[in-house]
Amino acid sequence: MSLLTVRYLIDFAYLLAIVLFILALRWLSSPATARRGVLAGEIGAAVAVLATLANPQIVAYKWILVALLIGAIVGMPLGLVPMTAVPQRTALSHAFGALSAALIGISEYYVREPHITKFGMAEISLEVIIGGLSFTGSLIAAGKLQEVLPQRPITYRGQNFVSLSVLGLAVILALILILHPGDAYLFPFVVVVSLLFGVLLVTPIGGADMPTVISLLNSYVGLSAALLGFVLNNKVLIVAGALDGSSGFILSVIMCRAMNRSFTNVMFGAFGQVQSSAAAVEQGRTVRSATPEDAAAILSAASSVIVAPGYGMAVAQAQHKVRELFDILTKRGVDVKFAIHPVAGRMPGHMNVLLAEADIPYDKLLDMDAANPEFPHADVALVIGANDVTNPAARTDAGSPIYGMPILDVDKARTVMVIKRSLSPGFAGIDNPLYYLDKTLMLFGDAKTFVGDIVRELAGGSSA
Amino acid sequence: MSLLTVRYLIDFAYLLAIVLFILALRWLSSPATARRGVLAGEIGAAVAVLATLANPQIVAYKWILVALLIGAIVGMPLGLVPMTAVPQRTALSHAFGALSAALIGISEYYVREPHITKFGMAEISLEVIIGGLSFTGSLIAAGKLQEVLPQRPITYRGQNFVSLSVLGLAVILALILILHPGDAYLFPFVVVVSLLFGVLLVTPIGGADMPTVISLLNSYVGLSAALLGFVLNNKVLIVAGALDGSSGFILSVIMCRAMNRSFTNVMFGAFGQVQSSAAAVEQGRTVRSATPEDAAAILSAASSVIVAPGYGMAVAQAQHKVRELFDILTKRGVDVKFAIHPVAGRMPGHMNVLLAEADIPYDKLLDMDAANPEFPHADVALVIGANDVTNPAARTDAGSPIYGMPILDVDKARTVMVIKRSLSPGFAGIDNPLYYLDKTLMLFGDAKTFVGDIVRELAGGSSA
Amino acid sequence: MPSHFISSVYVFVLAGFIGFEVIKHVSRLLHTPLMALTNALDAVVVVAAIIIAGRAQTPLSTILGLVAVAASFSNMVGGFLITDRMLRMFKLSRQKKP
Amino acid sequence: MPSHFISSVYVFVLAGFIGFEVIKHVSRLLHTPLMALTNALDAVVVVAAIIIAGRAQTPLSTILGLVAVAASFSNMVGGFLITDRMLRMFKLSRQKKP
Ligand SMILES: NC(=O)c1ccc[n+]([C@@H]2O[C@H](COP(=O)([O-])OP(=O)(O)OC[C@H]3O[C@@H](n4cnc5c(N)ncnc54)[C@H](OP(=O)(O)O)[C@@H]3O)[C@@H](O)[C@H]2O)c1
Ligand SMILES: NC(=O)c1ccc[n+]([C@@H]2O[C@H](COP(=O)([O-])OP(=O)(O)OC[C@H]3O[C@@H](n4cnc5c(N)ncnc54)[C@H](OP(=O)(O)O)[C@@H]3O)[C@@H](O)[C@H]2O)c1
Repeated sequence: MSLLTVRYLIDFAYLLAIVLFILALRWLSSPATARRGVLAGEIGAAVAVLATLANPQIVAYKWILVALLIGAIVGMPLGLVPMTAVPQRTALSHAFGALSAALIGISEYYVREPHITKFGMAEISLEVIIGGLSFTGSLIAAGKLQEVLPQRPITYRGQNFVSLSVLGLAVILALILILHPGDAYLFPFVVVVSLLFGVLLVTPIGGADMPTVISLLNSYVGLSAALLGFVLNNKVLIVAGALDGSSGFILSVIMCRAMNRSFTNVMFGAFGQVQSSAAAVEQGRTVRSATPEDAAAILSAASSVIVAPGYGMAVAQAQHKVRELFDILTKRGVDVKFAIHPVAGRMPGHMNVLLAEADIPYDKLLDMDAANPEFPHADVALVIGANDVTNPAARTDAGSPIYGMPILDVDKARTVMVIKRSLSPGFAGIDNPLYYLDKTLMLFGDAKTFVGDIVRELAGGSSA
Repeated sequence: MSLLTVRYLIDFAYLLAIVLFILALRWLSSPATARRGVLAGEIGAAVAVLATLANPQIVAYKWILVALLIGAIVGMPLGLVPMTAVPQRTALSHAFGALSAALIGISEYYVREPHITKFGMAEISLEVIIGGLSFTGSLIAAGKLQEVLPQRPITYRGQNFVSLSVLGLAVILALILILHPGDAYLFPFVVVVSLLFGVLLVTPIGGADMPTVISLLNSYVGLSAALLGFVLNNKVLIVAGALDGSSGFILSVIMCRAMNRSFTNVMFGAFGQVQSSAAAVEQGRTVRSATPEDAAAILSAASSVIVAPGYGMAVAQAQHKVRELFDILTKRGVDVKFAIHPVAGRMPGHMNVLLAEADIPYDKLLDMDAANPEFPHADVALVIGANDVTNPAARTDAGSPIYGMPILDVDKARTVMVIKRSLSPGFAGIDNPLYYLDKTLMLFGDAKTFVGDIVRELAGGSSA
Repeated sequence: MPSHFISSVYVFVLAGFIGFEVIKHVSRLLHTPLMALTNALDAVVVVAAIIIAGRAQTPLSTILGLVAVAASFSNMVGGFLITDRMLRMFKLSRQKKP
Repeated sequence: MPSHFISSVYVFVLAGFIGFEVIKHVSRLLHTPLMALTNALDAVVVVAAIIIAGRAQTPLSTILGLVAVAASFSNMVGGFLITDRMLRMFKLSRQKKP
């Protein structure tokens, strides 16, 4: 086969991979076809990798196979983490993706230098800056989510100024390089400064804001892959990068909308975003609390129950106990459904994955728009470790930081029961008037323990 | 400006045009944004044309301006035809599009010949064959729809064989040319034979099947534009052609599904598709007929009416009278809605355009899936010139040619009234058991006259 | 195979995907305007016709090119015109009597 | 500007449109698997890493390339694995007890 024929075959293999990647995402449109989508993605990736190995430019196969093997060995455990560790796993894999994109850009620079064109230098600098900042930014995000780093936002005076100056420095260095591609000694500084900027960008942001940050980093990583495709004239990188980039972008827009926070605010790194400390709980208001026995009695008397899970369920890893509760109530003829707020938990779709893990059928999971009309007909709304996403202040209190955020209408149900450990606020740091309603019963305790107690009670003290 | 810069600017202008074209189609997703879509398309087209005029290859401006002027003069009246002439106008404009694509391919051939590569020859031949057959095919379709040509399918023995032989001949000639691009004398034969094939392809097909044929021709015209983009390395042609091609393809799939006919059947030209002649109307069955006075009485006693319009309303141009009926009934507090079957009439969306023309608000138009659950609650289903799309035989009679076609459930309404001129069948040529139901009243007459009579009756004999 | 062929194939395949996704979500109400609009967009072959005619390479190519310019430009003008006319007719109940 | 730049831009823009159209229609239920899957797809940068490492042009480029191969391939393996694990968990009521 002539070299040209091989090149054409590789190009067509890449096209096939692209088509399979697009189909993979299309098939995620419903859980019924989603696994087929993964298969399509896998085949596409295999086609792309095999076609690349056929590239006649490649001479050093042995080490590549070793590197692939190491990648597989590292990747396996990262594919087998428990569901509760998915947020930090995602951040970590963004870091790997960004690292790889940045390293390729760096090595391409040193291969071409000093015969690099201005245009090529511009592409590579942009690619390396975005790759570099995404790498360190994702590492910091992973550290915060894994609670290796402090979760609270770390802020100081003049922070915006410092961060922006660092970014400016990276850009200026890159511009000098573009004008004088010979000044190779500047290139390491571009790399280091963009790494530094990634740290400065993410450190000030609170741990609970990490999901939005991760999605944005996702879209940066996609962008850097696409830029790499421009540098190397490789269309499969451009397409995969564009798909990844738009996915991250859309998810962050969805999150921002669901939190009613401005997108530009997050887009520009949510600089200096300071967590408002817990609002003073108004005095003189009382809450009614209840025991697992009371809760069990109310639940078994209900004919329809809607469960509104939140971050607390994830933290407590209560999903399996919730499944037991679902089973026992369903067996008694109670209609049990789940209402999933788009930003419940700490990443998009968080609750869905946890509940699916616990074997709760997905047709019982309603998204917010489907669930809200159901609450007025429900006997009990059972809130498990959710707070902000059920806060009626979002509807009425124009002064509240979450004013305008769409919420789950749990307060429309006949009775509301809330499982959490205390009256302390959630992510947004604000008081929740829901707890002081006459129809609300507070069930104080850890979500896993409390749900377990209810289940034991319902089973007549005999089970678990 | 250097030539290279001009080329880049033109390329970016084309990219802008492409983006605007895509947005134009996206905004057709709802009537509220659709006009913005047209504007985007217009701007995109203007950008593409202006950018092309800036192409330094162009030397003969004067004649181009004359040709553009002629195009505008011809195009204006074609943009101003009455809504009832839209099907034939569409076919005619496909003919123009195909003509233009074929002519460009032909002229490119003569410019390049004899130094044409095999690959270029293959692209051009394919382009010219598809363009040529679409040109004559669309002309025949337009002729049938305008009733210049006989509408009934014209068939003869061995027709499939003859048509396929002609196509085969065109392909063989093209193959010879590809292998020996010097044999220029063969090229005119390729052109003529593909024109002939277009005639043979469409002539045998009945007039009522034209909408599907037009949609398919639409997708062929798109394909030939895209091929032209390959020949001339022009990406805006490739994208516009691909968009047009997929649109035609999807519409024909939708029509085929809604008629429960196989797609391959149409895809391969519906060769020899013979119209089954009117089935013998079973003897001994009786129908009840009624006068405009009876109909007016029944309608004014109803509290909800669903109108099911069909091809007969279009033929009779009854839509304005139907609007008067809608107005007068609505004023009397009757809830009037319209149920639109996807293949009612003679082109996709035909009924919607006619009713919109008559100023009926589009939120009163329900598509089949939305309308069918409503029929059981309706007092009156008023069928106006529709036949096949209301035929209950499609549900029950496995022997019927339309068995399995989804229909409007007009027979679920309390009373059914059908306006048509006789008991004769519709497009599919089969008897309609709906007319013999006890709950059905036949209102024999021309749709426009009969609806007008009902309106006059309802207005107390004083109006119109 | 010319060097631009493969990138043309990429563009064609991607545009085809976009076509399918976008057209699938066009409102059923608007299928007739859709046919008219795609017609008008497809008339962008006028661009190729202008180049062919404008290069003035041979009398034949110029004449064929000019006919193609007129034919496709008439589609462009007529197509946008009729699409807009149709769409202007679609009104909501509350817009009906202003 | 290299000659392939403009066609790369076309591909990027079209792929971006496809991304938006397709992602918009991903089921809300599956947003976490979506993040994992796009991660795995994006790991196709391994292709570029293999070329960089495999050309063996300088020791530096080879070493950086090899690290990139390992980093991105671990994403590919881990990403597909976890996506499939997650999706296997999603079951309908009637599938629950087979
Ligand atoms: N999902 C996303 O993609 C995303 C992205 C960005 C931001 N956010 C933000 O995250 C928040 C999500 O709302 P949310 O209602 O799910 O969570 P939340 O408002 O943060 O509230 C979680 C509640 O769970 C309780 N909790 C913690 N540990 C618990 C345990 N072991 N057992 C029982 N309860 C426990 C806490 O109360 P106690 O301390 O009293 O127990 C806390 O009030 C929103 O403000 C949203 O804007 C989400
Ligand atoms: N829309 C599309 O895109 C498309 C595409 C391909 C095929 N088709 C086919 O077209 C058919 C459409 O169904 P359809 O129910 O709309 O039409 P139809 O089944 O063809 O019936 C039309 C009826 O209108 C009556 N009619 C004709 N002129 C009339 C007048 N002046 N006043 C009153 N009534 C008049 C005729 O009965 P009288 O002679 O007794 O008056 C006829 O039975 C389907 O079979 C469909 O498969 C449609």
